Amino acid sequence: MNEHLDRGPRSKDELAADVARDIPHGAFVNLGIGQPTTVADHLPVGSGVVLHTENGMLGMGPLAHGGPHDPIDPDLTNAGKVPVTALPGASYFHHADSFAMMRGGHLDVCVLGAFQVSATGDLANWHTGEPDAIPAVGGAMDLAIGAKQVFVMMTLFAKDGSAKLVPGCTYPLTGVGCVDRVYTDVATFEVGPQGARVLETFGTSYDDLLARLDVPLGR
Amino acid sequence: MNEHLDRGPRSKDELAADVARDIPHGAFVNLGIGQPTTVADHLPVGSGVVLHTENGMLGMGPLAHGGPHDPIDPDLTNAGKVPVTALPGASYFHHADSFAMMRGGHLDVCVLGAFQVSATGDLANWHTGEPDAIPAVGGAMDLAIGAKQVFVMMTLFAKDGSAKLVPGCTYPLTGVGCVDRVYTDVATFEVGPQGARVLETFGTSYDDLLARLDVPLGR
Amino acid sequence: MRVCADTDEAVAGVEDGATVLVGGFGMAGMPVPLIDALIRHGATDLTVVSNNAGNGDTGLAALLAAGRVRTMICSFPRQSDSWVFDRLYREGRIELEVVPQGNLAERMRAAGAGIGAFFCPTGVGTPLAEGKEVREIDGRTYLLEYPIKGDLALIGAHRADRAGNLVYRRTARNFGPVMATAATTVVAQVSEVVETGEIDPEVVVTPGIYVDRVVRVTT
Amino acid sequence: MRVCADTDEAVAGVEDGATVLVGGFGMAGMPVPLIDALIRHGATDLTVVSNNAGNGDTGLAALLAAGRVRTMICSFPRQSDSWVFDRLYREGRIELEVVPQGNLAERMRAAGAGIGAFFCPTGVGTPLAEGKEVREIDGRTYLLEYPIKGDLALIGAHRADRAGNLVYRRTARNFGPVMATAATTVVAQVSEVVETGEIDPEVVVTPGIYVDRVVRVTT
Repeated sequence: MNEHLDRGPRSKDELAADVARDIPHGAFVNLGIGQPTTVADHLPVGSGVVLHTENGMLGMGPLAHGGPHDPIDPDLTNAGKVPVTALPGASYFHHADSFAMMRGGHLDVCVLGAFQVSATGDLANWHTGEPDAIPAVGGAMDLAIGAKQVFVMMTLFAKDGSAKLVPGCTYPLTGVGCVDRVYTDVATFEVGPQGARVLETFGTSYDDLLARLDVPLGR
Repeated sequence: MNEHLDRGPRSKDELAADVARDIPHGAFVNLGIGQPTTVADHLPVGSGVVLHTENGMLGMGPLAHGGPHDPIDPDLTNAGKVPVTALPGASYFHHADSFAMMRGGHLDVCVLGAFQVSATGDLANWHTGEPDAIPAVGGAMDLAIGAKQVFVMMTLFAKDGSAKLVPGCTYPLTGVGCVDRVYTDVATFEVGPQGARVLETFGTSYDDLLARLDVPLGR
Repeated sequence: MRVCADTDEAVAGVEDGATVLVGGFGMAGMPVPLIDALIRHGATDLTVVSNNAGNGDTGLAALLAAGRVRTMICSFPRQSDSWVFDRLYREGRIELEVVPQGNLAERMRAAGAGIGAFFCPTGVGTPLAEGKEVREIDGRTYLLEYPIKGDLALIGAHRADRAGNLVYRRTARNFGPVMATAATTVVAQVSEVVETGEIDPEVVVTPGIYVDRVVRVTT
Repeated sequence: MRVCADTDEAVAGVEDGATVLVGGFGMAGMPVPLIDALIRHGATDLTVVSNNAGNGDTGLAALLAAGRVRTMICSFPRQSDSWVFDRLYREGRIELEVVPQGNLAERMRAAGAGIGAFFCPTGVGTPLAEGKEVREIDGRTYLLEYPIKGDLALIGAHRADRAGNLVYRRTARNFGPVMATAATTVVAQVSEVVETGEIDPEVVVTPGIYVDRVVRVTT
């Protein structure tokens, strides 16, 4: 375990860069809507990473900005319904094939945001549990259980100071035991059947984390 | 019911022509290997009938004979592995899609051969039940249960004189209650939950059939 | 297969209480002109199956606003511009079944493929598993999911030939090919209708067997 | 994805006892050069999944004749030129599981799509239903069918790009796209390898994510 005490927490950009660094060369990857999308900007040239978007495409390129080389095409969007581009070697397929690809374990990595993650890798990221909220799951549950490895990106603490790495999720679950790694501003964790383990800290110490979190922490 | 007593039994050609006549205009049809294949030769020009072959094609054309307009292409065969041609409007698809099309009830008619058919529409056409026979089912069971209507073509009596329209099949079944019509040399029958009914006879009378068959026969 | 003169002819005959599958993911592949025709047609008490529950005030949102939809089956009703659905839902004037996006696709695929039900790993241990049959197979836990079948499917494709073969454009393909297999009557709006034989059989995505009516729309 | 120098490199690493999915329907799509390489490789005690059980004395028949196959899973072993299989079977030197052709395809599709099992109407009431779980759903009877997963798939396609995207030719497509989703290592022989980007993303049949090795063969 590496304690980086000579610095502050990771910025969002640094977090995305660190996730990008841990994606293997040539991996097939789905980046969830929101913060995970920014990981794409940090993949090195020649990474060979191929992006999957669950609305039916492999080989997704950067966002389209309407220039001569990246025209906006309403028939070409990502899962967030934002216009994107296609890279050489791309392919299109329908929704049943796209989710078969995901559910069948063919994607190497999926990066998701989260409200909470448990020490054993349970994920809560689709519903805050408020009684009057309109439930909307989209592809969250499919993404959570499909990829060979699931990475979560989040802040370790909510705005009210409560920890988001928890002994058991109090928000409604998206998937059980599905998360492998949790990348946060102040630390990276491995989670799973053996519980949580700290891999690296940023601007905080292992002992600080032990004190602030309600879960046993390997190191 | 029509008794045609002023003539002999139907020839194979006449039988195929009569089946072809009963296929609705524009129907999607699968013709089983063997005798059913000959039905294609009797479909009138402009019938609009589209042939499905379960190895992955709609819009199958006639057999390829190696001429300038029907070259033999080893990559284009029917389910009997015989080179065929493709008609305008054809499409190719893989085996899972092809059998999904069949199993999902999208074909209008399937024409099959049979060893035995029961009065309630059970079909036996894949295995003679001999203990040393190597079992081989191919697409027979999928075809039997998939189409909206299943037509059987066969002689009414086996070479040993035994009837092939029976109270219950003695050969191993291909499908239960799946046959709608049985076209034979001497008669056409409707079969199903209500039992068998004679629609037409050829060179024999309803009473003759009653005497020779072991099943109650509506008329 | 019929090429219709206009969208009103294309949606004719839909009955009150019908289940209507509506293609599209966001606006990509969304058949707005067909939905407009459905509104003019007047059918009510509908169950609508679509990935989202309407955007803004047009298309599916307009159908909802007209009070024609009793039940919405979708993966993601809650969007920044889903105010029509939100209001109806909060007023208790519409029922909602939330289905994970991949299950939505796979359940329609099952309907089209003649599959009676299937064991799916998505949603295990989550609130969406409530009431579903659970089974462990080969060390993994699955939920039993049932087909979703439509009376009518409205889909947006790119090009059709007169045999009903369809091709799509980029990620506008999404739910179209799956919905085309899962409904009794399938209506496709396209940008172009070409002669039969003008679409390469190798690139057909939806074979004509699945398509009942095609209408050209200008967008 | 790796473009291999020859077929020996393409099949390297297969272990004794492996399950090998072999594409093709008759000779269309049959990857004979890859099977020849598998024979040279020497792996034995194999389970082979293929529609037929070898024709003549070459390809799959030669693999059988070399004594490398413990179990054959297929729909139609008995053909006019299947003497190699016939002899091994009658001598009790090979096990046979006969699977209806559509179930063979759908069970491999399930393996590739992460489906744990599915209820299928094919074969109900037949000898092939023995030992299978039966369930009535919505008035129709179904059998529970389980996935068939391969360690290795050998398929014949037409053209590949360097990203592993594949297109097929005519009915040689058959089992290839399904098998490509269902095996841990997927090897495709093709007639041509083109640069990434030279296959239109709209017409890709097997996306590169499913393909591990490609080798060009001259036929």
